[in-house]
Amino acid sequence: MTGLTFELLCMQLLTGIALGSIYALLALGLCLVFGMLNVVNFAHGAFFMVGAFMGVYFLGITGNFWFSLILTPIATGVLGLLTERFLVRPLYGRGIDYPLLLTFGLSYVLIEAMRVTFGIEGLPSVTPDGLKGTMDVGVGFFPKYRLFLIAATAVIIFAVWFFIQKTKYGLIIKAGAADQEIVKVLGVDIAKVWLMVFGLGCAIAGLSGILASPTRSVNPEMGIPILAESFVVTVVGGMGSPVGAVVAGLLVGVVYSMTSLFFPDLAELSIFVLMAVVLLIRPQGLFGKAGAMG
Amino acid sequence: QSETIKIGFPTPLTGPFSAEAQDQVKAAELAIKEFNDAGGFNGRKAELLVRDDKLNPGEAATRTLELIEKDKVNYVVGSLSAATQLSINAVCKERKVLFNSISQSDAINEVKDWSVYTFHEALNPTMTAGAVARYSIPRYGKKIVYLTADYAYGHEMVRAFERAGKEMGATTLADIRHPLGASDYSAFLPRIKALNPDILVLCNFGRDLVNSAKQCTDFGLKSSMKIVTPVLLYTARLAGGPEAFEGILGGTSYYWGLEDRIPTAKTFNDAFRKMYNGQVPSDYGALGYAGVKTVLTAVKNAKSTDTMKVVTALENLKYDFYKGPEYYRKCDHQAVQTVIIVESKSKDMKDKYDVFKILTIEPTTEKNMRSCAELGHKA
Amino acid sequence: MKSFFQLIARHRVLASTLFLMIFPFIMPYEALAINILIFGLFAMGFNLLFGYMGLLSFGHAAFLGIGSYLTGIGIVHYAMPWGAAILVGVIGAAIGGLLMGFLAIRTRGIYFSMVTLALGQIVFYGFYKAESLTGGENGLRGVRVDTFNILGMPVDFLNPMIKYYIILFFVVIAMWLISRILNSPLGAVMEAIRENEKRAAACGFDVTRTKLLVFVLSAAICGLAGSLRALHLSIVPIDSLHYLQSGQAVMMSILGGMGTFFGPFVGAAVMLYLEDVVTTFTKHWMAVIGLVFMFFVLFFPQGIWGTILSKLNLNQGSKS
Amino acid sequence: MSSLNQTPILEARNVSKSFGKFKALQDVSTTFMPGTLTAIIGPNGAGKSTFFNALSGAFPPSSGQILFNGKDITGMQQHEFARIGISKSFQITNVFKQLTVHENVRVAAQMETARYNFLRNAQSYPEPIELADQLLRRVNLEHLRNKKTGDLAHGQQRALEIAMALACNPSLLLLDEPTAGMSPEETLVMMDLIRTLANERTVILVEHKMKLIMGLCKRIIVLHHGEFLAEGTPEEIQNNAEVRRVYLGQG
Amino acid sequence: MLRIENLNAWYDRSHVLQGVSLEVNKGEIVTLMGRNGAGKTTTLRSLMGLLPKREGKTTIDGTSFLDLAAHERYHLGLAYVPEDRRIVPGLTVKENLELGVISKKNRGDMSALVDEIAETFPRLKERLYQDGTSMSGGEQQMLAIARAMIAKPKVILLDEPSEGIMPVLVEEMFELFAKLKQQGVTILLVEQNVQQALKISDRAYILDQGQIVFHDTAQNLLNNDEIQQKYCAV
Ligand SMILES: Nc1ncnc2c1ncn2[C@@H]1O[C@H](COP(=O)(O)OP(=O)(O)OP(=O)(O)O)[C@@H](O)[C@H]1O
Ligand SMILES: Nc1ncnc2c1ncn2[C@@H]1O[C@H](COP(=O)(O)OP(=O)(O)OP(=O)(O)O)[C@@H](O)[C@H]1O
Ligand SMILES: CC(C)C[C@H](N)C(=O)O
Ligand SMILES: [Mg+2]
Ligand SMILES: [Mg+2]
Repeated sequence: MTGLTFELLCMQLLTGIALGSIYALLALGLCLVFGMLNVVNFAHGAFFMVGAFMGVYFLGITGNFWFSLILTPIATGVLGLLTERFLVRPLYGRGIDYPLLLTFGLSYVLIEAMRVTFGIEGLPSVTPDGLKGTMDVGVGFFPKYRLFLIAATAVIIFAVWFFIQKTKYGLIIKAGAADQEIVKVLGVDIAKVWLMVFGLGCAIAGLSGILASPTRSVNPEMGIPILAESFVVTVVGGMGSPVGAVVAGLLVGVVYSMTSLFFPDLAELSIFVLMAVVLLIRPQGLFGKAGAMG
Repeated sequence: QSETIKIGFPTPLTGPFSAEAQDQVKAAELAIKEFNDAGGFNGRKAELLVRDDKLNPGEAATRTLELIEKDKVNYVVGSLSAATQLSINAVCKERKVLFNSISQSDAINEVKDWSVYTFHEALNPTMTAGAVARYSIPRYGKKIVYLTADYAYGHEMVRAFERAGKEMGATTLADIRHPLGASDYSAFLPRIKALNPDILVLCNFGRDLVNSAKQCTDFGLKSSMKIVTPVLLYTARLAGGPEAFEGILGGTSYYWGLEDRIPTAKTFNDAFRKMYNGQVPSDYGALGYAGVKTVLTAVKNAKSTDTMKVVTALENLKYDFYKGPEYYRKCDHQAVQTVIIVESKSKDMKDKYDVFKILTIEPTTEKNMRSCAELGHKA
Repeated sequence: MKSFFQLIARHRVLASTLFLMIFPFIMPYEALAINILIFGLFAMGFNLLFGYMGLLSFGHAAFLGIGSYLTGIGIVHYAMPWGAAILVGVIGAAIGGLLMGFLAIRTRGIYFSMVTLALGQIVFYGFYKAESLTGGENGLRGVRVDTFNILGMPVDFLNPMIKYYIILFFVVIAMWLISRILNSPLGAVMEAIRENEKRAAACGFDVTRTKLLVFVLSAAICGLAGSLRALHLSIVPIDSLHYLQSGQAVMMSILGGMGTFFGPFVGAAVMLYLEDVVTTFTKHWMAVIGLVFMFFVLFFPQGIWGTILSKLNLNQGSKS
Repeated sequence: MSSLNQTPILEARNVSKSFGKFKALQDVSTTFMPGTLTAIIGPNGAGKSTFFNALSGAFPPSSGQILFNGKDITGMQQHEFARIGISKSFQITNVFKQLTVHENVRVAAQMETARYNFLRNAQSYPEPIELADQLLRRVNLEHLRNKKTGDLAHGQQRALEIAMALACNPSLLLLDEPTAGMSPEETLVMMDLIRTLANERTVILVEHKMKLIMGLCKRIIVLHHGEFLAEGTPEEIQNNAEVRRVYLGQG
Repeated sequence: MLRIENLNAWYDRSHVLQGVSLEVNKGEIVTLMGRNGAGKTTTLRSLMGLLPKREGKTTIDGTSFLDLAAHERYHLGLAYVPEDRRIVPGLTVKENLELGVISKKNRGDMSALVDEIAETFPRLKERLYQDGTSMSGGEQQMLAIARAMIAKPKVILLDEPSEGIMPVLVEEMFELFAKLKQQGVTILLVEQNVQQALKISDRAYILDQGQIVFHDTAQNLLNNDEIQQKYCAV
């Protein structure tokens, strides 16, 4: 390839990281819910989409991106709580397939709900003032908003990591994921924990939605392709491993970006190839524990 | 006999092109209404049987089979993607049912897919992309980069743009193919920037176009190159917003703003506004109108609903329904028509519908199309 | 009443066949009935692996697609007779299953699903890129079979009713095969492995080989469904290979009742019929379908067929 | 021991097994003669189950060899062990919970006759069915024949575990704490069963119930910290000071 | 302290416990014995609130708890050691221990608690950072008991704690139970190791087919030849 320069490579890497941030965030929420509840949330992409719509909508009302950044995860989080309480809860103990089908159905309903509420074309989204335009990062000009995206993701990921590793809830979550009965017997109201985890997962999905919205078109179907991609990320990282989700998110972002540079038309395929290769070498994903999740 | 004339209308009411598709249905209903209000054909009214093909060729084929086998439709009009129109065409061809396609594709003109029952009311990439090339290369420069959706329709646009560009001495720096339906294009942009072309051609469509245009804007590409796109959709522009599309120019088959220059456009728009309280038709919507209207007009001209007679009547039809004079070329049944070059506005907009500035209208000419021989047809 | 159902359960292939003979008369149009046949078969083939071996594959669209494309390519590019074309499709799918299975069965659980998804996508791109053979995104057109020669007798394949019964013939053969497999010793081993791999190995069963064998059988059946679909639609859309298509098989199996013989078929029928009907009168069909799914999951956890069976107390050993 | 000129049915040569840095088994060598009944005892975590797992093919040893009838079988896969006639019951119950009791044993029993045939009806093979019924009678589970295994009480599952291990008609049977969780009454029944089994085939068992072992076997092997500690007749073992200290206690 | 009156319990449609009544006084060790499938585990599980359908009356210190959820019963001071141990896979020994007190408001210093436990089970302290489920069967049993005791419950329900434990340790364990008893802990013990269990118990019940068929003091039971013959041989 001609014109391959160091600057270009660096830009490409940075682009990959920005892209990977969204993947990492989405995968984090997905993996939290899967790891704890053993629920493959097929509506995760839909929550992402709802988050994007809410984000644009709240932005419209409040006129302030930052308010909207706070309101949106609350809204999708509450939606998540309701979902867990009334739809997912009756299914616990029935294996992995039923919640999958249920959340699949839910995703259809959410998509349709947004279509009816906001129209089928979707909403135009705008980059918040202050974060418009590009910035010189030494190797070239990079959109300010994407730099913000990287930073915001880092903060969120740190917060979640802290929650899981450094608080007792992390241990409860891990134990509850493996054996709910014993956790109950040890005095934990596991139902409440599940509720919170599901809500948290959906809040993070919504947050990724609003964070991603200025970079792409906001439309009812936007959650569908990204869902597949976040599954890939979760699996490459190792199901149920938050660290894995983050590392794999960035990895997938960078692989996508680098493939785009050299073999652009294979970019999409590259992440699936990456996943196949990782799993064939390490069947439990990069950070998954061998033997866990039979 | 007072049996209704049934027109099957498969189109993707749901999915990424649903906005365009629903507009197509509205406009097609207008054509039906006009036909019926005018007394129909020998007292026979027309009826539109709309089916959601979900933008899925398999579904489209099944739905078309349903329309033909169960509903016994007389003709089929519709579709909104190359793949579905080709699948509908394949089914219609096999069952010898007339199909007027209202979505862009080059393949459908070629002899392999074409049949005498195939009509193509929409533009095709050769015409649209060619027109955009002819407009922009002399004005903005000869070094071209393409960002192309990696599928037949994307490739066809590139081919047409290059073909027109070659005559003007344009060179291709790169043709970067992105996966269809990608939501992030940022990974392609640093390289495009480094290539520093005069023109960046976005050979994609719908949401891919919205996303790529938006991200090009974010990455500051517009400051160093002109961004053009063969198909600049009215609906995509509405969904993407003025910021993302600012300064982007492209081709289209119709824009309601034509009404200042073309009387039939005014008549059409007014009828549409009246029926749908003040809304204006979109480009693809308008095609729904034209697609149905030509077929029904041909029925009247042929004085028969017999398929072969209607085919002949269509071949001989010269019409001006909404955008100036048109006719179907004999060899491939391609509608010969104008291409409108528009640029997206970001200021001085009168209302929310006022999104484009018409730069020029490329007149109807067969010269700009691929020749019948090239397509494999005899005459 | 109950003994009547037990009779049906005992002769499940015969019963299904009789039912499917009259099926087109209760469907709104034949193309839909044929679609249901084809997807019912697809889901049944998938269920062999999912319901009976506990392996949730998200890559089965690959076999549907390989079957379709090879049959289509055989007819379009090599002017094969239909019989040969179907054979090529089925064998191709089986070989595809062998390769994919060989790689995928090293992983377990959700990882297995994801590897199959990834491998399925690789197959997708392979066919997508081989544009000259497959037509790429535009799909393969012109898979035309106007007349079928059955024992020297030409029949009009364009006649929807005739087409239905010809396709039914193949579906019945496949159903018979599936039924045999499930009743056989291999069927018992499959369930044992689903329950407890470690124990099954300790009982002397080669877990890897069994999984692979079933994977291949399942792929071949899905390939047959694909071949038939190519003949039915006369086109091969690229979506046949897409993972969303694999997802459909999953949904159909669960909706109908995974691990039951006829459940996936019921799932396919309900889903396609519903989609067809609902789409015709509202463009908000997705919401309706979504709600129906949720309803069934919440209130009919064993799937439609599974629930019927357990209401009738017929599902001992989940064999119907 | 008495039959000096016979080849041992099973021989372990310097078998070791490590998990990471931890050495669960170190250089264990011993032989088992055909038709004998041997018990392995040792403190919790001594490596008994690990030794069993290596002998039955659940995982290969880290180093060392295992010979079966004089043939090296180290590194063979689990299912091959079962086919050549080595069968094991699990310490932690490990059955097919969704299948019925009878199906559990039948599946295990079909290994010999009808492994992968996929075109004949399973009901057309009478042998596995009959064998399964016979084994269920032997372990007193015939009244639960058609119950779902997951619904059985713990002790009943333990009995099923043994029946399944017997189903593939092994010449060498490894029983990992067969009577754990059984009531005294049932333990007695199980003891009788093991005694008759030992007449037909070679049996090695791990047990913590000393009284049971004493009355049952002639030879006992003691493992401790993954190593061979002692070997001998029940009396010898009971009087071994070291064994008393680490394992038996004074009682 | 713990009182059960006419307890009935079901798995799906099968009526497993059919009117069980028993009582454990403060500071007592009571053994519940019976053949396999008699319903011993079921009794403990319904006491812990793990059975979907149950009827009757259960009280602890006079507080009725039949309608409480499992986790609420823990906070009433009930602790349970299940028969299959239920060590949480993927967690280390230490984390498994920590789970024992995780839901307590003021759970105190973990390392002090661990040290306390280590006095009884030194093996656990050696293996604090090993994955709990990779330990040997006996080690897992110790861990399960330790995990239940770490919360200092009022009543411990033990389901066959000696299963798979080596003889020396079994003795020690029973001594430990005796010691706990002296500290005022109340124990309901399900055991197959009847001889030893009875030695430390105050009273015992015999359960058969979901009903209490016999009840006496441990001493009397040890001396009752008929019962000995029937339930306590080996
Ligand atoms: N997969 C593993 N990873 C790490 N350590 C292990 C693993 N499996 C076993 N061990 C360790 O190896 C030692 C021996 O375990 P093994 O199960 O063989 O003991 P055992 O003699 O059967 O004891 P018990 O009588 O309690 O069943 C134990 O200390 C155990 O913790
Ligand atoms: N999950 C279940 N579903 C249905 N029935 C069950 C279930 N668990 C146990 N049972 C039945 O309930 C009865 C009592 O079982 P339980 O486990 O309480 O016995 P147990 O006295 O603890 O026996 P063991 O000494 O073998 O542990 C048994 O007949 C058993 O088959
Ligand atoms: C409406 C058309 C411009 C769409 C295009 N033919 C496609 O296949 O996507
Ligand atoms: Mg052991
Ligand atoms: Mg029990």
